Amino acid sequence: MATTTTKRFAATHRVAGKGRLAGSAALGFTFDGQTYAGVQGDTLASALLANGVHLVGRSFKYHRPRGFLSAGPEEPNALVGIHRDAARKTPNVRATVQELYDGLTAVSQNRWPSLAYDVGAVNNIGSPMFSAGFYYKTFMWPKDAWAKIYEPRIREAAGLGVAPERPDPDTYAQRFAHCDVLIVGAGPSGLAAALAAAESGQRVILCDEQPDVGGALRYESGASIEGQDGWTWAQAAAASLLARDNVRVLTRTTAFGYYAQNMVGLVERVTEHLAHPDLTTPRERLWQVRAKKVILAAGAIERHMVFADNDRPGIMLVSAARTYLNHYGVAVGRNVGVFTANDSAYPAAIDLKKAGVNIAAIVDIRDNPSSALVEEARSLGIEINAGRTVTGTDGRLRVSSMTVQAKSGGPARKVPIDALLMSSGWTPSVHLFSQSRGKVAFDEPTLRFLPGIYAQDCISVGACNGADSLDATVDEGFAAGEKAVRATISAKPKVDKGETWGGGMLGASPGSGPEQIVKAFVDFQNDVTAKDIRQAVREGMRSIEHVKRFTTNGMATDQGKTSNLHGLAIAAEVLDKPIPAVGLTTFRAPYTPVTFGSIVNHAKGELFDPTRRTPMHGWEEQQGAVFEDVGQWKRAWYYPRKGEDMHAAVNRECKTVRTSAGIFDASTLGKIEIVGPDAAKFMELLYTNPWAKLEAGRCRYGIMLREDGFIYDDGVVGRLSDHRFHVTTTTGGAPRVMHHMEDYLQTEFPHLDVWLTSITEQWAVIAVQGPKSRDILQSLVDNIDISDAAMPHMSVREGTICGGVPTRLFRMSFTGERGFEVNVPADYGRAVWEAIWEEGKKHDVCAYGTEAMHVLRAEKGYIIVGQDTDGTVTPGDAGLDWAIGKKKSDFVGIRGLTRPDLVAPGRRQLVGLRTKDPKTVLEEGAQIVDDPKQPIPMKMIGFVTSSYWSENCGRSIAMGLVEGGFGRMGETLHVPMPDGVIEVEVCKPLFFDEKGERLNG
Amino acid sequence: MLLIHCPYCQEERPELEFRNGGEAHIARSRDIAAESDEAFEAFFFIRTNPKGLVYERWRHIHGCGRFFNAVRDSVTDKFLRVYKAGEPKPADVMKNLPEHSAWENIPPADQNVETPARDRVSTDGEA
Amino acid sequence: MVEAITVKRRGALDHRLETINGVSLQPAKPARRVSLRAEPDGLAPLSKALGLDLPTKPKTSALADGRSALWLGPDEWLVIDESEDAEPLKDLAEVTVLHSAVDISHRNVAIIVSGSKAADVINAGCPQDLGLQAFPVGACSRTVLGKIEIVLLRTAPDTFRVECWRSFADYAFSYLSDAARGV
Amino acid sequence: MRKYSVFAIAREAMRGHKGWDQQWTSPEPRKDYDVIIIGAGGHGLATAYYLAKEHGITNIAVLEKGWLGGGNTGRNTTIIRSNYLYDESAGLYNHALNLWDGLSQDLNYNVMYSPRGVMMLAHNVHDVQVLKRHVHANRLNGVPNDWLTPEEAKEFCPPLDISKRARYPIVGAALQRKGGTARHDAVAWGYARAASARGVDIIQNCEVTAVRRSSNGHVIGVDTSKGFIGAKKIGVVAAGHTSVLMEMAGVRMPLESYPLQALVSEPVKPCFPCVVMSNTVHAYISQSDKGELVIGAGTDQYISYSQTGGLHIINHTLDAICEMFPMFARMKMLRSWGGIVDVTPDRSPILAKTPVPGLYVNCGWGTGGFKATPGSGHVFAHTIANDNPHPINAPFTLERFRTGRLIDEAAAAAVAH
Repeated sequence: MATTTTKRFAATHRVAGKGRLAGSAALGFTFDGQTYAGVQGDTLASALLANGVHLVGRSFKYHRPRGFLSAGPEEPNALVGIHRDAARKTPNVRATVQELYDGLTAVSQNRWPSLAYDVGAVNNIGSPMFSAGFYYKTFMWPKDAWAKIYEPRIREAAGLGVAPERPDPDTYAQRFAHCDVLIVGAGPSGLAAALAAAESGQRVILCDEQPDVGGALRYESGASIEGQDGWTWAQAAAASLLARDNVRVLTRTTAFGYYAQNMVGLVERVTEHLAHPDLTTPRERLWQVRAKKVILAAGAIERHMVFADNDRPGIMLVSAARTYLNHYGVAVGRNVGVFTANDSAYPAAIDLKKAGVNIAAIVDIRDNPSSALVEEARSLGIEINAGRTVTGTDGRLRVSSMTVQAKSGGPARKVPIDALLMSSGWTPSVHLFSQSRGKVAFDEPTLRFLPGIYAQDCISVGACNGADSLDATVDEGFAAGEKAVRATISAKPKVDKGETWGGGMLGASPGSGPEQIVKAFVDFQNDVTAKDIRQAVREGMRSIEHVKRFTTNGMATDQGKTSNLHGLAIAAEVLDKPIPAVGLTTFRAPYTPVTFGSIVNHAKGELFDPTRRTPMHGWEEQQGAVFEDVGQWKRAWYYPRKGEDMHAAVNRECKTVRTSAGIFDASTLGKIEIVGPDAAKFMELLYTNPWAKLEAGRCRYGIMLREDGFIYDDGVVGRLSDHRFHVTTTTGGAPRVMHHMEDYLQTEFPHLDVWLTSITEQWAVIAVQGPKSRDILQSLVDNIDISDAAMPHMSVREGTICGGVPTRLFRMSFTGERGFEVNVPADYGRAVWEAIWEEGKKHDVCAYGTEAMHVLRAEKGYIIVGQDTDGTVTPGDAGLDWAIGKKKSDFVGIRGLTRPDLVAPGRRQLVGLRTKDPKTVLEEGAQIVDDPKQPIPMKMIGFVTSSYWSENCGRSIAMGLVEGGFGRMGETLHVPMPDGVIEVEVCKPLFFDEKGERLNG
Repeated sequence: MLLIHCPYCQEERPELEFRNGGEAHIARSRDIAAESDEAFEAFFFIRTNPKGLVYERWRHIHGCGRFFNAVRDSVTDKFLRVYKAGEPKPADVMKNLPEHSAWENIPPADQNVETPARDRVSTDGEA
Repeated sequence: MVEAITVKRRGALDHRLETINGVSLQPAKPARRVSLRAEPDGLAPLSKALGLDLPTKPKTSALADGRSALWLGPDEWLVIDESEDAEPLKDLAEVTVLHSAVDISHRNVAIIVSGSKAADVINAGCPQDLGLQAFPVGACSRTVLGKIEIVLLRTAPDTFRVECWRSFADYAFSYLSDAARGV
Repeated sequence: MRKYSVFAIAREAMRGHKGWDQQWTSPEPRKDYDVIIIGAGGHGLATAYYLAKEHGITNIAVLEKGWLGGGNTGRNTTIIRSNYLYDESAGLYNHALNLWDGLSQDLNYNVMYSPRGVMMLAHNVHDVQVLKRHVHANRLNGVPNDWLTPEEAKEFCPPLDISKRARYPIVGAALQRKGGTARHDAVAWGYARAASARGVDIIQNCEVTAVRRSSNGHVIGVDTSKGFIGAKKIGVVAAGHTSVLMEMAGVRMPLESYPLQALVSEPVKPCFPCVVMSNTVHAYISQSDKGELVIGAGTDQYISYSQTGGLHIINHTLDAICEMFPMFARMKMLRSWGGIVDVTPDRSPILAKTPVPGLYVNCGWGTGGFKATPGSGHVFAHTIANDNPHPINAPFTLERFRTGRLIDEAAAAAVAH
């Protein structure tokens, strides 16, 4: 990279009296470390050109020197990196779109060591080897060489800019918007449409990717509307629209995607043009606009001429040169050549000539171009070479001459130039129309695809609809605006004078045909030449999609805005088929590349995904709890004390629960209140268990299946009254269980009088488990008798606690100890928890986390759905057959359970596993085999679902799913690990208090 | 993002508020325990998956919470009809379509903009 | 009785309050809330008990001295009452017509969003049309905000009540403040 | 078939690459064939290739309604791996993986199989249990799949953020080093060229409109946009359109077709060395040879044949990508597109005979079919040639949905395919 100098270049190519930036503030910026001067209102491109700089990039494959092709978003060549600071580096920015700000720092890409001397350019010399798809034909020997040798080098050479390496500090925003009429493009037709639609008072949104409205009026010097020059009229029109509160005008806003039912995605660049953006202001804003009607006024894009060496810096589109002159006041050269196939080159030549630029010659492939413009050019003394073509150019880092020849060949003449303008005609921008699933149609006489059959409520107007003259453009736009709001508005803008053009050519120009072996570029960025496309066809590529993929034509960052039709025409020529028969490649979103950040917008950092915390979370944090993620919830995992690691903390917690008591935050469990006269009937259908006979005030462990018979969820259910159940679900299962229940209630059992309400977050749940649990709660409950006699295991009572806090008190246990679960309204959760904690301290209780909870339940063989079951396990497999109501004739899953494979022998069944060495703790997920000596692949007969060190048992304990496990009690099986085989003995999944006496102990 | 007319809320709402519920009109047998393996397979696994008119269930899960049915063209994703759960499968959905929605194809002529006079060779944009 | 309770009540959004770009975000007072479910034909006695006419038109709400009833679905209403001694659940207790009334006072948390750009702020994450025509004062709907479900009620042209479940309140508040910074 | 090599290229360079043969011919269909394959995607072309190469059946037509390789083959994110949980799946995908290794040489076409490693991230205790279950099962199945600590994971993939900043911090990862990517178009073209060279007719723009059967029910051919074409056997390999074609033969399928989207960024210099997948934050990403970040998005929730999807799906995916790799937030989405994936109830494919004599079906690959291309074609060719499945695809029957003998990777593992 060139070293930084502070020398300021003079803006050598600004033309006094031209453009609209006269008197704007001067700005300084650097490109590859070199300091330059520009003015407010410049793009990076216009500012560099004002300094006479054309060389700005290197091509993708051959690393050929490249300059500016365009003055807009279709730019394939002039891609640079913009560096605001170490973290704000943006690769692949189009210099023709990037607005200049003071201190802007730009660097060129894809070159080493420098833009002027790029080692990669050897590819250019070797280019005959690097023909289309060459990499499919080689790099195959020896076998591993591709991945080890060739691919890394190809990757190094490929790519353009450098990806940022630090997190993006900028913020982005989003807005869902609705309107009656969305107008895409604020050129003459879009503005006319907006003026008409706005009159009605309906909601109108007008967007344009440029900083100002006006579209082609930016460079059309000939236009005059309502007695003002076109540009001035456009700004006035915008002002009048902005004054209305029913109209929103969004500039610097690109409509990038047209989605279903008139949903259009826009991205607004809010601060990219500012030198010192306020960091709280979003960099970009994504708009998702739902419009009743869409008016597409997207304009047209000029095509280049396809001829030998048409890619040298200084060779650009006619409309670009004209924009630089008429808008930015910059002459792209001092001695300019022109190569055209249509009229639109002439006004450019005329404008430049009048601005004092010498026009070396106009080369027009048409035999006798004749129009007022042609005559005017002649009268200005511009040399016109009709019926001729350009067969080549010279100049290493800047074009220095063009070679002119008769189309039929013959003597060639080298014309010295320092810039070359070209135009082969205009391509209507049907991108969004096509994205809307509209079908384009080929218009033979004008060689272009135009909107054909519409799929959504939208309409194309102006140049993107094939209108060639300014008045036709304004007429279409205005009429569409009127129709969109179903009104007739009188004040249609009057076009006094405007330019008209059409026609042109597609494909390679004479002199670059199949017989010549030259580099006539079709796709500049991807270095696709006319001969690459011919070769693709010769190799059997018949579909344009094949040609595109084989040559990569149109797959660069400009997505083929200037190259697609040329490529199509060349393919059609070789195939000798009409263009529409070869097809048109699909237009896909986005129209121009869209920043990931703006699509993500608010969903970063803490807003990436909600973090759900229980009412007791703060207390748990203060106690130094370590948390684990369970779905979106943060759950206290364990509470390490000074010097304790996880292992020690969990051992202590487990011990404490069984010796005195522990308290546990169970608030995340899902809870559903089921109310109505048919509540019990509904429960009978949704759970395998019988419910009809469950008395009010009692609880039961319930299992829910999917229709296929596999376990879906489980939980303890309390019956509060005949018509009211309090159902609990797993933490992760809560939402889907609710949906599953609603589904059956609404669509299969609508006759039942019952309603479901989620109460998960209404109640904070404090589990108090252990021999001392009753003593602790005794003094806190206000009006509930919790003696064993009055409130046996698996019962529920409603009352108050801690002086009036309503509670639903469950007597239940997930530890095998005497236990309670105190439900209180969430806002009181923390206070009641603290009260229980204070009382508990008298009994040396501890708070325990989810890990200890897991160990304690495993000691008792209680399953965790999702850990000991995995969506392929039936109640029978899990040893829960007892929970299926044998007399029931229907419940969800009853039929799935009897399918052949679910009743076949050899199913995996949940058993306990004791390691031969009690100190060895198995790894969860470890696989179980019968014969550890068998060769790989081994026959696996099961795996470990749960495994822990149990301090209470003084040994490791585990559960696993094992083929025919119930029949293997006492058998020795093997768990082959990388570092040796572990012997395990199959046992009942019950390791502590086998008789279950402690529930009342 | 689709725009879906909820027959209970009686207006079009964004797809983000809805959850698709799969094929509609697959009734669960009143005596499911007695179904044959084949019948159960047909009920639980086999789906029409048509390229064309799809009869499907939606739930306005983040709206009114109701399940309802819709007829949609799976090629264009256009909704042709929505109706409440329990209502019979509409006989001829092509008749009396919902009044003009954002999906409607409005020929340019009706929008009082002339299609350029030249006759155009229609080509599928999705080549 | 609320008064009887001695232990401290803690809200999910205690101490959060922001005004950004003229939009103020503040937690609503604790309220009594009931999820009321009933068949449309049995509404009269329920309306009588609640002292307001339960709305039957989608997306509408009814308001009578500090108590509002929001239509959430054809058989579902959200009753909200912020007055100290209100006991909507008790008011419904005696009604015999088929219905389900469930206390969700603590399940939901509300954020009041007000200011001239309030609708824009909510539209940063809510895909519904919040124009005054489509969503007038008194309009209400269950919908989404970013990645969570909310219930939205427009209480004035420039003021919305955003209800969400307790554990989502943090997210909702942060989302709205981030959105407010972005308008 | 003229051999491809660097020497061939050099020779052609001398004469402007005008001497290359057609990679495949585009003939008009003959009256009848021994075997018709419906669908000229990777799986269909591979089936034809192996029928010709290993079973001596060359009188084959591959019918394609569009252009070959234009379906999911040309629309997927080209991830290759075989670290599946169940023996059946591991067997099938590992068979494919072994064929990927050496496929370029076999086809004399550089499919750019690049074993750069496929890393699956664990973000919580449940992920660890699930991925370890995979790692252990893979090891005993002879499928190397290593368990990595967060530090080891970051060493292998430097862009990973293993700090606690993340909403779902990385707590470990499973890495299949032989997993990686390949060039999707090259796979379709390589098989097409090799099959064509062995006499297979690839007939594009030929849509099947009906499947004809004799009085005894056996297939006899198909009606197409190019007329009737006779066949003794028919293999349906039509991904998203399988239900439609099978309906023509009177077979109702346990399939649903969903739009699946993917996207690429603008090309940048090498910055991402492997494939990373995260089931918990729903994202997978790699970088192509061209320099584009290749990102797989999710499916829409409804059945559709539109090959387009909603912006909110892309939105959800990029949330996850930028959460895991916040430095990519300034990158730009260059192109997004949709495909149609056919999904079975157990997310595993169907590679089997059907109730209709002479009719065979290869479908249900959901979002993960590309990786299986060579193995799928290889065993499906065996199934058609012998009217009997290869041991490797024997479990992937249609009947399993009746018996309940599912191969439910999704339920068992909750790992994205």
